[in-house]
Amino acid sequence: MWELLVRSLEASTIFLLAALGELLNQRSGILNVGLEGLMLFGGTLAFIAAQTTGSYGLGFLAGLAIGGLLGLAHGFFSITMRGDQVVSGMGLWILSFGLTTYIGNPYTGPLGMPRIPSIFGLSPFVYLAFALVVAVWLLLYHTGLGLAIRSVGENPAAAEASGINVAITRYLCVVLGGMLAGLSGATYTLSYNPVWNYNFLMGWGFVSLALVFFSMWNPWILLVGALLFGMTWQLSLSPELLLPGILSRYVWRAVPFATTIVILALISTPWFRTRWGLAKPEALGQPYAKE
Amino acid sequence: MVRFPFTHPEPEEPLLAARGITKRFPGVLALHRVDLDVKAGEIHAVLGQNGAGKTTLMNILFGLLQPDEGQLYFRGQRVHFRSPHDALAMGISMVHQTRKLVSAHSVLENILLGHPGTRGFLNLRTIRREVEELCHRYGFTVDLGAKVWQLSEGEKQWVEILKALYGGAKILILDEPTSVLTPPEVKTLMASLQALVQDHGVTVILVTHKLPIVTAISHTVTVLRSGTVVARLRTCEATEQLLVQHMIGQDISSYSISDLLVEKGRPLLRVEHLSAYNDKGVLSLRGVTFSLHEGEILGIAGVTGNGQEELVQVLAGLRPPASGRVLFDGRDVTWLSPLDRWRMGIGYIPAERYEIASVATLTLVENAALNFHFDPLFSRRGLFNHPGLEKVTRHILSHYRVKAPHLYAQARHLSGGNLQKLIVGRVLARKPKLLIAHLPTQGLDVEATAFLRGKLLEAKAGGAAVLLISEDLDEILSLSDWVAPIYEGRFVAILPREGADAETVGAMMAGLRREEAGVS
Amino acid sequence: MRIGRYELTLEARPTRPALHTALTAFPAILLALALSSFLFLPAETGFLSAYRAVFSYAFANPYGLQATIHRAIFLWLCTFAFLVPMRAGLWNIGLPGQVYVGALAAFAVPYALRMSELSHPPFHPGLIILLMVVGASLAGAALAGFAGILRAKLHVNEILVTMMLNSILFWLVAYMIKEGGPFMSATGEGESFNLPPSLYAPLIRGVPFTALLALVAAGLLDFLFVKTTLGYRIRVFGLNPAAARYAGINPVAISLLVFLLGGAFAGLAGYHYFAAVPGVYKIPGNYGFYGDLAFYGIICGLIARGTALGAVPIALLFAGLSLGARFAQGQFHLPFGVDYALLGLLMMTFVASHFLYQFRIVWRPVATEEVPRVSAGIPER
Amino acid sequence: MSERDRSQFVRILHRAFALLVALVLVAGATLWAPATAAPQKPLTLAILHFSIIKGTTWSGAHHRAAQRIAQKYPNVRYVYREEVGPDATVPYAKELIAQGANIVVGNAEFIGLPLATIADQYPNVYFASVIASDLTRKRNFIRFFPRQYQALYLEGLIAGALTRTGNIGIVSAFPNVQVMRRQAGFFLGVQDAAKVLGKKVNVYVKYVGDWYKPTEEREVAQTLVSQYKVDVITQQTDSGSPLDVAQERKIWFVGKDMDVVGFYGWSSTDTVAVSFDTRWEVLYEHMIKEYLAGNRNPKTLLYLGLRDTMTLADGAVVPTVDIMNNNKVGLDAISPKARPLIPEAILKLVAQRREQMMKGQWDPFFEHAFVSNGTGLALKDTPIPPKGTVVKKARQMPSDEWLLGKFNFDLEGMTILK
Repeated sequence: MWELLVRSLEASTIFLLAALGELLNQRSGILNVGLEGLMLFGGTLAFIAAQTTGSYGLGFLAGLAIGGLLGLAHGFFSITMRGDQVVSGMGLWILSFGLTTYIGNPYTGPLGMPRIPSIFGLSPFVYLAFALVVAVWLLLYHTGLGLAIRSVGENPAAAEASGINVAITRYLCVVLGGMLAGLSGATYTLSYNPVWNYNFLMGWGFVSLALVFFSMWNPWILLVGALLFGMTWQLSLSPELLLPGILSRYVWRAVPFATTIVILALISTPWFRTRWGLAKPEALGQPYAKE
Repeated sequence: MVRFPFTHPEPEEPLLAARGITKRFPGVLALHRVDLDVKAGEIHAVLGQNGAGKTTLMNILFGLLQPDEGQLYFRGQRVHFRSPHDALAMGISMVHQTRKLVSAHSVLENILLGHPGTRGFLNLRTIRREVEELCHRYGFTVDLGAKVWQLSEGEKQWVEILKALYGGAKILILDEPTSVLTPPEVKTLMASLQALVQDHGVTVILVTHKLPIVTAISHTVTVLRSGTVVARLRTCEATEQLLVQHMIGQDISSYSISDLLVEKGRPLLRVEHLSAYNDKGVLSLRGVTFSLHEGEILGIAGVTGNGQEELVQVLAGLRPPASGRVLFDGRDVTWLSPLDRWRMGIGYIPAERYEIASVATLTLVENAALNFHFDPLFSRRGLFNHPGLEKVTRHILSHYRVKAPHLYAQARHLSGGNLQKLIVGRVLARKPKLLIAHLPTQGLDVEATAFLRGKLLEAKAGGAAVLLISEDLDEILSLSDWVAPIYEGRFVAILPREGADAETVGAMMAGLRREEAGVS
Repeated sequence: MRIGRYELTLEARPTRPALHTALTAFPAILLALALSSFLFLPAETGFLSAYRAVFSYAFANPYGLQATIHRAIFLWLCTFAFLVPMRAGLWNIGLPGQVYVGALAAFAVPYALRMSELSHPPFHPGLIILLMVVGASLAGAALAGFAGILRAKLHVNEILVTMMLNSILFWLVAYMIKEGGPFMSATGEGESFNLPPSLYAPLIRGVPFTALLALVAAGLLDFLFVKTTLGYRIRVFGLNPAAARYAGINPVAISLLVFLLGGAFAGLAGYHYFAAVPGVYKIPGNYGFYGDLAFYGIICGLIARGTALGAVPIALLFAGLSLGARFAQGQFHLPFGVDYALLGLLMMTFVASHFLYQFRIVWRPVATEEVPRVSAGIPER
Repeated sequence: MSERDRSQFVRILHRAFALLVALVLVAGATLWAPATAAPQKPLTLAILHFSIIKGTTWSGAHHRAAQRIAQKYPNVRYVYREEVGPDATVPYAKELIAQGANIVVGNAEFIGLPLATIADQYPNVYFASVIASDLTRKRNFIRFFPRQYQALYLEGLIAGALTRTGNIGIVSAFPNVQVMRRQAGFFLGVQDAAKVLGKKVNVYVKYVGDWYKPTEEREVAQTLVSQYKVDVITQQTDSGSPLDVAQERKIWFVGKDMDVVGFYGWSSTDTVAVSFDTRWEVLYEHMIKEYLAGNRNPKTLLYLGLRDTMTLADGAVVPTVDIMNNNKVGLDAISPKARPLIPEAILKLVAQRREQMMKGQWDPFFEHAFVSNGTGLALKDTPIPPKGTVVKKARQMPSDEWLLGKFNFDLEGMTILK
């Protein structure tokens, strides 16, 4: 059971890191539906860099860098060009899906490096992710920058009038968010599951995106959601540990995705939406032009 | 203490000056070589009609926009404002016409947003104490923990002024500060501004198109018309008449409205105890009851946000009512869809002409089709009758004096006035039995306003019942047969036009009850 | 951005003539092709001969052309499945899931009729094929409609729902064809049973009849958007949902309708690839690859900017490219995944061209500055 | 050229050089003879790989086999296409034939079977497809498979001796005839070792649901190690994940289909106790020889095992399947670290059984009875035999057709995790 818990926590870490980045993005009003693409690219480049150089540090650096770079690209399209953020996000996803398949293919297979040592039986990234939850919470609610980020996401015109540079604040968030997504991908391929395969995420990025909606843009609720999903994921892989012999393994595999839809639907009911509607950053997904 | 404005020693140079400011927007020359001088310790009014360029000029003074040509001087020094940040650093602060507050945040958070002292970690307790002190000094009372969306418009304005003062503002730009305030709130505001200038040495630039306010509190006035300065006066030397002449620049009697006498028809609309929730789930329309006859105009007067939006949306079928019912032509239409209402002859002109009443990237013909796509005259077996649509669009363009390059231009290339004419024309072309007109002339120039008001009267003459919702008391009083001041989701009264005067209706809009407003 | 005495700015284009729309598609495709030269650099021959190999196999080789057409039909249908909701401003990225469910529904018909056990079909085979086609469309429509109804009634993000449905359907297919699942082949190798030859889709000049369906659908779709009130309502809803509601257009009905229609096309695509393409006639073990392929429909729809007929040559080109690239890759011993890379490059250049289409870069000289004297006071009158 | 390609290339160079030296020393051209004596008629072997070559043990093994054939026969040209789907099988095949292909192979049944539909159109071409469980054949449509269960039996002996906890785990794809037949070979080996050593050994099978799902395979392997305490793990899937888990958890790994240490360098003999290699080239050579001999009626069912061999370009004689690890075969294939842990009795048994199978004197499926576990896969005409049913008595050889198409149950004593 302990093992199951450990694996659940480690799976949660992947969701959590990516979702935290997306949460930052969305708090600043930028919706990046290409989260999965950023994770794919971050994971792939981190894997390649680590395997060719033999250094985990360089691997993570590559993951962070490409994540930040793609975040920047999304920022350029959605902030400077004021384009449709969904178009740009979907573009990033398909771009990453296609290019990582090509770039990563020669590296298909296990990483073949000694494992990153665990701390008290848990991957160090579990602690990192938890620390980042606290950090993001402190940043958003207890710093001037956080107030600026939240304001830019709610009402960019008001923020601009208060002397805050909306574009720079948003760029900061998309780059930070992109780096966290890249880190999430890198953690996946270097620590959680150090083997490369094309499209290795199989929808985890989209689940993370959904998690941000569940969380009502609150890092603590996000943490709970991520833990829940990490657990669901692990159970769907080894259902026999709790419920032996019930349902086919293929049905179990679909459970995390079905759960996502059910929760998405639940939080969208009018009963729930009165609260949810208030939490959603008002300017989310809307391009902002000065006057 | 100084009692009269002009006992100030005449300063050598203006505190803030603009020279030769020119600003172009695609296709529009918004400002043309505008000069402005603001002296320390004065209330400087910038007067002009809608579209005269006042707000653009202020946005330039505040660094939100950069001029294409011209320079700004602060205490005689050349300055470049690349963003509001630079202006704020000079102690220039702006309270915008549209509230620049984050409604999801608390009052305190809004006040400290963008404050230079908020880098790094926030010490909310200290900041709170400071702001409370500030409130105390200026005699403001606001609940700092309240969320901004819970506040009234007047309170929001205080928050903005407070925010400016907390930011150390020495020059306060107020853009149309009274447009959404009730008359009593306007009075309080004016008193406070005078106190700020006299007791605390703040300089105020007041942008408005309301003459009484200019004459009541300003020291100096600059009049803008079509992007150029047409006059610079000391207020004490100016008369209202003179200012009007400068502001309008032409004789507007040609647009004056002749009252068309209409015989009262049969009852058409009956609304009973209608209530509705707003988007945030707050009951903001609370039991409205009235009836309307053919050939009548009911003017609903009120400051935006008192339930008018919800009322028109319920009547148009866009919002479900919380309770009550609507009878149209003797039929219960409370739960009918918008489409059915269009078909029954309810026409709706929404206040949001860009967001709701038109589609920017569609052609004029397709925009016209918004009100005709369901009409059997224009669609047969699901196919459009394109010649018919073109014909009706051409008709609207010519009869409603819409200036447009051609039928297939995109709607976004029309100016606000022309677009509104297209919308009104489109709705009226359906010959609706009931016309709901929500802020039909807001933000339009004098010519367009007069033209559209005339069209509303024509519709009434044609036997339509008209529900006119406006913030403009003049508009309400000059067009309506009945006047219903609305306050916090309730009609304070429904008065016949003869029994309604500006003062009474204004008081009722401010929430005074009938008796207090002097109506028996 | 300032460079010397000139200023470089981005400005929204004032007007966008229809010709631009068509023209911007070409640079995007050409640029993607040019960029993909890098993919061919490791080729043993020059990249020009690599291109020649790609195109000649895809379009000039009788065997390759046939496969290209089979794939193009699939992409056409997938493109329409994306394009119809796109015109209503909604994103249907559930193409793989709808393709799978269409295939499952198509195979459910012979399964329910016990075709694999009976020596003679109980009805005329044509009738059964018709049932399969209708079943596939209905199933695709139902699955997409589920996302549509959630979107319409509860405003649930359709991107997330359709993506989750992709994963769910992927495993549902596995359940159906493996380990004793109802559609398992007689030998249990993780594939569905083979269709009996009597149910092979009729071929018109060697091409499955689904080609005809897809081409007719393309014409009808453009007719729908240009000439009919329904198409108009879909477009208005896509461009401005608030205006659509104001104009009496039922948002629930439109959201549902576009997803139903889109899903039907994707379901049909599932029928086409698994039940009408010669050589397949079963749900193969690598059905996931065809799901990935369906994502090309998104690119085709976007590049064609919502016109169904415009998407026809584009999808044909991409079908050929993906097939030819796969073939050339084996010929020149290139790293695997050229067709996936092309997918990514096309998306990248599309997004770039999309923004160039909306904006233009403007050079403008910066006004020379002169500092006039500050005059004090109010001018005397 | 990637780093891995380069190292492989260097290895080939080294081997070529060593060969040259050997040649000079022996000074007898007898070893060289088979290669030079090969007929000069040109032939093109086309392989349609169902998956990608890189990183997968299945298509990778086929690819390597074809390269070795091309090495040995200068007149044989090898062409291939990757990740071919059933819709592309026929068009690709036709084009490759137009470009001169004489033997067209599908390396998985689902892409190989469509070849049967064009076999009659090209009477002078051999078509071939790997067998999964269907046995469709035509005059020029050959079906082939190696007797991997023989090597798996040897691996089972070693695994059974190595386990300390008495638990062995198999990360497996999903129940089908091929998987169950191979698992049976392995399980019989484990049981024999347990009997010799007088200990109790459990074999746990946990299915992933697909042949190639690196992520899920990893999770399944983790579960086997942590929940079922297995200390020897093997796989019936295609990715490197179970090996990775074994390395990480410091337990023994038993490989399949390819020498992962020797050819991929994915791990070391510290983790890989033993593996087996399938030399598809033996099967391919069989076809090539028949084709070159102009045989219009080739043998259409090839089921070759340890007994069947070929001589490679470097002169090594290799059987179709054999235990292999770090380029060593036979007892030497057992990891130097694992070998001291294995009782002498078992080592002897491994050597003896291998010898016997090479001579064709013994077969695990002949020796042992098949007793059903009551689990498996119900096929259309073949239900799963109830638990305890003796499907085949001991010392009887089942037919090749039965083994390839009907072996649909697990052997009694295996634990299938649902």
